[in-house]
Amino acid sequence: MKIDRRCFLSLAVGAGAGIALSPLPWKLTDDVSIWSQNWPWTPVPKRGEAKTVHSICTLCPGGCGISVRKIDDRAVKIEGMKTHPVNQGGICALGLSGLQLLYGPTRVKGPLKRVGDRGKGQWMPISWDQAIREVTEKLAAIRKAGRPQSVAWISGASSNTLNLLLDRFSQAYGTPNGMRLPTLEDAYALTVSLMNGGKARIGFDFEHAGYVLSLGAGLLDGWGSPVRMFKANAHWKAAGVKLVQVEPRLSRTAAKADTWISVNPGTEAALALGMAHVILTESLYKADFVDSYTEGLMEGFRNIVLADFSPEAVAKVTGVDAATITMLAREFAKAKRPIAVCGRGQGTLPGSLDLFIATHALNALVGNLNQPGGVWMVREEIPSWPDVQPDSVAKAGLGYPRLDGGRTPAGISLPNRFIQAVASGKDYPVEALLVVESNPLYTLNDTALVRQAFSKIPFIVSFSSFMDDTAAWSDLILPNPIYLERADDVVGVSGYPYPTIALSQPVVKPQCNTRPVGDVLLQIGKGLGDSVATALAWKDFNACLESSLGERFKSLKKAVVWVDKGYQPAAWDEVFATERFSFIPKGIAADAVLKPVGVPGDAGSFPLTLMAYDTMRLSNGYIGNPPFLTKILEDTVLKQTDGLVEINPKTAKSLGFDEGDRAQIETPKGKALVKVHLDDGIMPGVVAMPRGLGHEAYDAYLAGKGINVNNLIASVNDPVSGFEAAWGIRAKLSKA
Amino acid sequence: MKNEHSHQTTKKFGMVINLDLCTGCGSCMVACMAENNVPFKPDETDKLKSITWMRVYRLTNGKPFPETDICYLPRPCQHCEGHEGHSPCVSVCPATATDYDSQTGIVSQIYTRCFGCRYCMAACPYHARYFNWYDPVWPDGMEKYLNPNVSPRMRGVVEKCSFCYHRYQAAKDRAYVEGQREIAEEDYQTACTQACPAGAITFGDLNNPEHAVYKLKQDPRAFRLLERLGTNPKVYYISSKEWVRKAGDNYLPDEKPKK
Amino acid sequence: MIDAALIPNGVKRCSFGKFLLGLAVVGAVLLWGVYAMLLCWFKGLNQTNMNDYYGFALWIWADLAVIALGGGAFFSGFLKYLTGKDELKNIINYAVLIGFICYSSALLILAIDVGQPLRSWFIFWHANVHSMLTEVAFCLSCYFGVLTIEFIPLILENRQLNKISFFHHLAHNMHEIMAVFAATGAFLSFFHQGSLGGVSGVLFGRPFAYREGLFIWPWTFFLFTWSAAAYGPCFTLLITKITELISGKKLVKDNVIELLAKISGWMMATYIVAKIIDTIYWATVTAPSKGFLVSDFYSNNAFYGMWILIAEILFGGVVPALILITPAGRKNPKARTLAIVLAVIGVCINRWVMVLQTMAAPVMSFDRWALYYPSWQEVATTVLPVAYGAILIMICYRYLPIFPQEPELNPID
Amino acid sequence: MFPFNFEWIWDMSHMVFMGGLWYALTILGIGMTWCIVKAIIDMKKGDAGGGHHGHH
Amino acid sequence: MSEHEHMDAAPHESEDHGSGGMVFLFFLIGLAASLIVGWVIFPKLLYSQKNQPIDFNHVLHNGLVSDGCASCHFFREDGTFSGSPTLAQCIDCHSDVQGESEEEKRFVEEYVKKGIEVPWLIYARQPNCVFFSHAAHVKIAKMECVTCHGEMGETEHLRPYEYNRITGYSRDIWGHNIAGIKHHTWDRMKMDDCSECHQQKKDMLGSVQTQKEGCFVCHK
Repeated sequence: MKIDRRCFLSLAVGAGAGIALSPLPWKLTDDVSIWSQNWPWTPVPKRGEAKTVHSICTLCPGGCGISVRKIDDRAVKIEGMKTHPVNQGGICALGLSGLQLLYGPTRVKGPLKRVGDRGKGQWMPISWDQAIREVTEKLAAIRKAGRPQSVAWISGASSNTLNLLLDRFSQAYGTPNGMRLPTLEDAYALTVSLMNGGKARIGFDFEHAGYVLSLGAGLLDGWGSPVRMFKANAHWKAAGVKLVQVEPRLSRTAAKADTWISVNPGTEAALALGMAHVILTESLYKADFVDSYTEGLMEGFRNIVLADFSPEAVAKVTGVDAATITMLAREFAKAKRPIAVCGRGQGTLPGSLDLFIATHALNALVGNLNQPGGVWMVREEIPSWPDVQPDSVAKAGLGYPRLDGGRTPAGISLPNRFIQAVASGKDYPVEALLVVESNPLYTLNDTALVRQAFSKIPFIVSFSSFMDDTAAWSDLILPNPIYLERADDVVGVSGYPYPTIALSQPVVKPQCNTRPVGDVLLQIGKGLGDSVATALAWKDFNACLESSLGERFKSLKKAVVWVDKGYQPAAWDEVFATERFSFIPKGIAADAVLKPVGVPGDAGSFPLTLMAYDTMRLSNGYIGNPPFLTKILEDTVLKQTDGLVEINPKTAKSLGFDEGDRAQIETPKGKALVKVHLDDGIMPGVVAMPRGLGHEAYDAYLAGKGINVNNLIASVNDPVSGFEAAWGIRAKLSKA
Repeated sequence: MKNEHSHQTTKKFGMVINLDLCTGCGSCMVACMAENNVPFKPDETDKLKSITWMRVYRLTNGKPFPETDICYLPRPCQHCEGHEGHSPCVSVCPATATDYDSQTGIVSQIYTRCFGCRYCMAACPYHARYFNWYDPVWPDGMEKYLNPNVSPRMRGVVEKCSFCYHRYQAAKDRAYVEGQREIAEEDYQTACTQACPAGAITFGDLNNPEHAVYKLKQDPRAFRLLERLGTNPKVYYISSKEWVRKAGDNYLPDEKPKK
Repeated sequence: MIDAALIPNGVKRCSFGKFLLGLAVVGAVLLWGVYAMLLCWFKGLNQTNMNDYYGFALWIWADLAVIALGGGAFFSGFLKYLTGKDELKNIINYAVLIGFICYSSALLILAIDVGQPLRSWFIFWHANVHSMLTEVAFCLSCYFGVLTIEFIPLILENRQLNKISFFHHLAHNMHEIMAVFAATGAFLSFFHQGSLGGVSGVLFGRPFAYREGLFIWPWTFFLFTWSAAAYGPCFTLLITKITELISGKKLVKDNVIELLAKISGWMMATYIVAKIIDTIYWATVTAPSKGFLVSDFYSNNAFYGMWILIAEILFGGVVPALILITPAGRKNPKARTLAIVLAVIGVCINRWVMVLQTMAAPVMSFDRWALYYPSWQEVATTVLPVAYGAILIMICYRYLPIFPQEPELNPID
Repeated sequence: MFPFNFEWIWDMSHMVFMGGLWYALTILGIGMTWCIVKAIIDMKKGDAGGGHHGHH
Repeated sequence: MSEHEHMDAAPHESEDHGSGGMVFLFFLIGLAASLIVGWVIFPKLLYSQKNQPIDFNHVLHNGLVSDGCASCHFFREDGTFSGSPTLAQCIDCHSDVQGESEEEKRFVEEYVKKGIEVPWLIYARQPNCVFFSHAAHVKIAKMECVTCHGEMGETEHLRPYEYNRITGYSRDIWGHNIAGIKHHTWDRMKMDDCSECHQQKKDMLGSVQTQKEGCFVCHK
């Protein structure tokens, strides 16, 4: 008996057979596939108890109600609040992405102090005590030196109480340089005060309108309260209400409009006046209103319109033929409850006054002011506090003129002029700047100038919740909790005709080491002592809210929003009897008011016109675009990191461009590398780019994608209002 | 448990999307991604590798300025019924990872069963099916917002719109503990329907005369995508524009659409 | 030579060193492919250029192509064992070897192509019998088993192995009942070749690929089987030709070659007639009924232009068929080789079109054409089987009596 | 693939498809078994010889 | 090489018969060894054990509560099932130590006082791809807890939690018998075990592919 090769062979065979007859291979095969079904690196959402918390979305002035779905202490979904009168359960893409802001990587986790040079992104985490101490000491020193006026703040805060607090701080501390970021709301407010007299918020009773003429307003591109506008449009379609969109580009609004009037850029006002011409000559205007409640028509307005704005003349300017203008005018004047509305794009910038005056005049001609289905001057009582008693230092500081030369009615700031003043360095210097819920370094036109101005300011404090472009350029960051982690009150909804007061409240506990700006301001106030401390003697921001909202505070905590659905605008006799509606703003030469604002650059070296447009798929303000929004952006707007510029195929052909070609776009303000996208929906000779791309800050999901169109567009001051009035700029496109 | 459900009538869930109202704002796409744990990458500009169960297409009438017209068309999974439930994708799946449920009319996709052969994607003319080319990665901390009612997908499998079936399950559970068997129309609505700010999307049981979709689908302006292929989809579209209705299917140069 | 004892009797082989050198060269290519394969397995299919429009791409084409080309094995087997074309015994060994290589490659590529290889056995365990792919998977793996069975006796005929009594008898017995295996193989092949055609033919959502048919089988089902039978032998002949060129020897007598060429030619001729009829019917009836002009499928870009249809049918079908069915044509080595090369290209184009162009052509009127080019990883993993095949051929040619006629044709003096 | 699999139904398609499959597998199985068994028997019979059988 | 020569030369008989028995013996050795590996050693290696953070006496609690299992494992208003209790429920009685049990003491000190939820290990936890509606089974089908969970209520101690090292699944899913043989309805909780019941509901079998219930009925 000897053991040979074959023995081992059969040993192996036996082993094989045994294994095959055991569960080992079969169970392993199964388990390995089960492992592949539960890869440890694929997250498994934690289960738990579900509940819903209601609040208000403050990402835009839309004032929508939100219902946040929570599993235990995690917020898992934001939905529209069904019972909210404004959005009735609907919600926009940005609102839906809120949780990506809440849990996102761009949150500032705690107070930061700059260590490297500005904008180099080198930060040192510091304690809240130190952060607040450093700001307080700085402000105290400046005030001690008797230069309180050299402290300024820029705020995009939507919270009424926070703005009250900021004003109060300025009063007590002694600086006139508090800057809000004006929008179409302010432009309208100014228009109202100039033509109607008095202070009022503009409201549009779109839900009952019979005809809507939009002069460049992106009614369905995020204008006013976006969700409310979508719902209004749905109502118009159902009720057969005609929507006319006047705009050089086939925006989403134009696409949805019953008629799209492609007008030369910047000539919307002219078109409106052309229509006024027809209405006057054919006396289609509403006599019973115009005769007894207005003035200035026969004097100034009529003469100018008849002289300079005949349909033929307007046709030349606007590129819209006279027949169409006449047709439009008749349609508008004869329609039931027609509304004319303006405010370019989303109206995030106020724009030139002439357009607002002309638009408002049209509404007056058809007598649709303060009427059902018309334009309302909403006079809502806004919570406020008794004035403070500034001490001598504050008095002295407040004695200085505002750096933005704001001689316009109170409450309106001109950050564009403020920046120009700081950059130029004439007048007095700014020694400290507080930036609240805004990203001026990105959102203001001519960002290069903004940067230049900032470089002249030795001490910049950002209260941003995110590492945005401005925060990245500041010296100290005192992060604010985001809207889902804090309480804020919002008074009024952009363009909404009914008075509202809403309370946005925490739906989750703060995710980062943050403190509400309000609290921090109060602490700084205490630190500054004397009159400032007495002026800001609340224990925390919630106390401020309580004091400004009164007993509403409690009820709003449950109801989230209060709306006065029964509100009726003041009757004509009330408003216009004593002080008549004036077609020509008092004290301003009519021709000055109705003069269109041009844009920089000569047609010779810059044959094209560049326009910035707004889209629902790009957040273009203080809030950086969340990943979901960037994901749904068309590849005709952004491709990898290239921004695309929209151009008419004809123009492209003449310049020798084909779809997707690389190009350099140049304006008097600068140049940038882009790709071209051919689109029949844009007027030949015009090129367009969206606002909201080209961030230098933020994360891998946003930084360095596309270009910031604000870099290319110059800041233009409206000759009358001083508002930022640029609607575009001359440009040229060359091969690159 | 035999006769417990015997009184239940078979449902046929479907959608009617009014293109006259759709503004292409993208809320439906985001609502869907947020509801269904759809991942995102730093670069999503390659739309051929970008997972969007609900995708909004931009249609143009191809005319030059200023006669140009555009229309936005949201495209979820069409949940084709095909012929007797043999939708294009279902019958081709070799591992039975996707099926057509005649009880609800919903085409399911079981990610843990799917082994990623992608035959179903080749079969779907609507490109409603998406492959997980990458491992899903959420930035640190963002996995907090993931919805426990929907299982995140692993790399290497196909996924698609489920008509938010988990919401149907949740609605039924709520009904069950209340001692009910049937659920009301408003109890089961998809995330996109609920979010749409224009109210363009209507969702419900196409078999149920009480439900809004039942009437809407009979609108003379209603049409479905690629009806001529016999996919028999359960998503209807309404448009008052003739060129849009024509774009819904393919026609020979001399043909006229019936609607 | 150190491996002299392994080399078959009566034949001459190159030096062992030269042999090793050859192996090394091809081996390098093989390793490159293996590297790419591992990338795809560990990092996932994001390594490829496939996308949601191209769920099927280069790999699926490669699969269809190699299986069509490997069709030579089952068809020669069918001819030899079931129709008694006995001359073919002189090439059947090689046909089997090539088939074995093609099918193992196909299985390997499939294993790389799926997103979840660890679960790929679900296709058997949770089989959906209505899916063409299920049919493919089953028949493919079963037929691969058959090929292995047909390949084993060949291996056992190695001089040394054959000395082992058991192996000797095993080989003998397997030869005895080879007809049974061949028959089974033919049966399985008929179905999986067909179902591969069915894969695209059943896609009624894709008017470019969709075909009517018989019961559950679209016409492409039968066309694919037929074309595999027709074109497969050509590939066998092509590889034989290449082997002869490289080895510098005549390995198979012309009468054998010509016989196979003739049969292939006639199969091809009949196939291409059927194919033309199918194309005409599809272009004039099927596609229009879905609202498509056939030109819509070829209009958008230069790559998928009408030329591709002409190339496939005329130059890849009609021309080689005509050459091979005419005695003068197939007896002229140059013409014959040309025909064989054209045929192989032709069938590859057909498989390419049925996969790639199906993916490229949009169906929704507002959708866009999507073009695709493979990533290097895809190319490498597709080249991998070629290298593997070359190596297997080198080894088998050196150590196994693949070509029974070789000693006779190349006497060692 | 087996009657105890979740997906299995006793219907026409399964009978035809799986029938064909198992039929083929059976033939292969029996065939191979026959070869091996007979090979062992032959081997035992000892009429081995170094392959001067010359089949084909 | 040498062997070959030898084999050629020598008549096969002697060798064959010579070690024939040996060959067979070796075969048996191989077979036995691998069977032991496959049936005994492998399962031991495949599964690992964890002890529950706190031992729990179901019998004791069952005696004290009014509503049986549902007293602690209840349905929420939204129809979801609460599963294993949270501190909020335990705290009613256990805000302070009740009895002498060491475990309870530990529970109160380490969890209740610190307000930390107990990380119970769930024996019956199905993988994330499974949607299981307790409501449908308990409220509508009127099934008993025991049917799936076995005599949990009768246990005085919590057995160790066994889980599969590869899949991470609780062993209760595959069942404790490695061959997957089951004697009770609750011995296994794999898909086939669910489908045993589900195939009965003739009027619900909607899946065109499987002619059983739709996949989404149990999968998410």
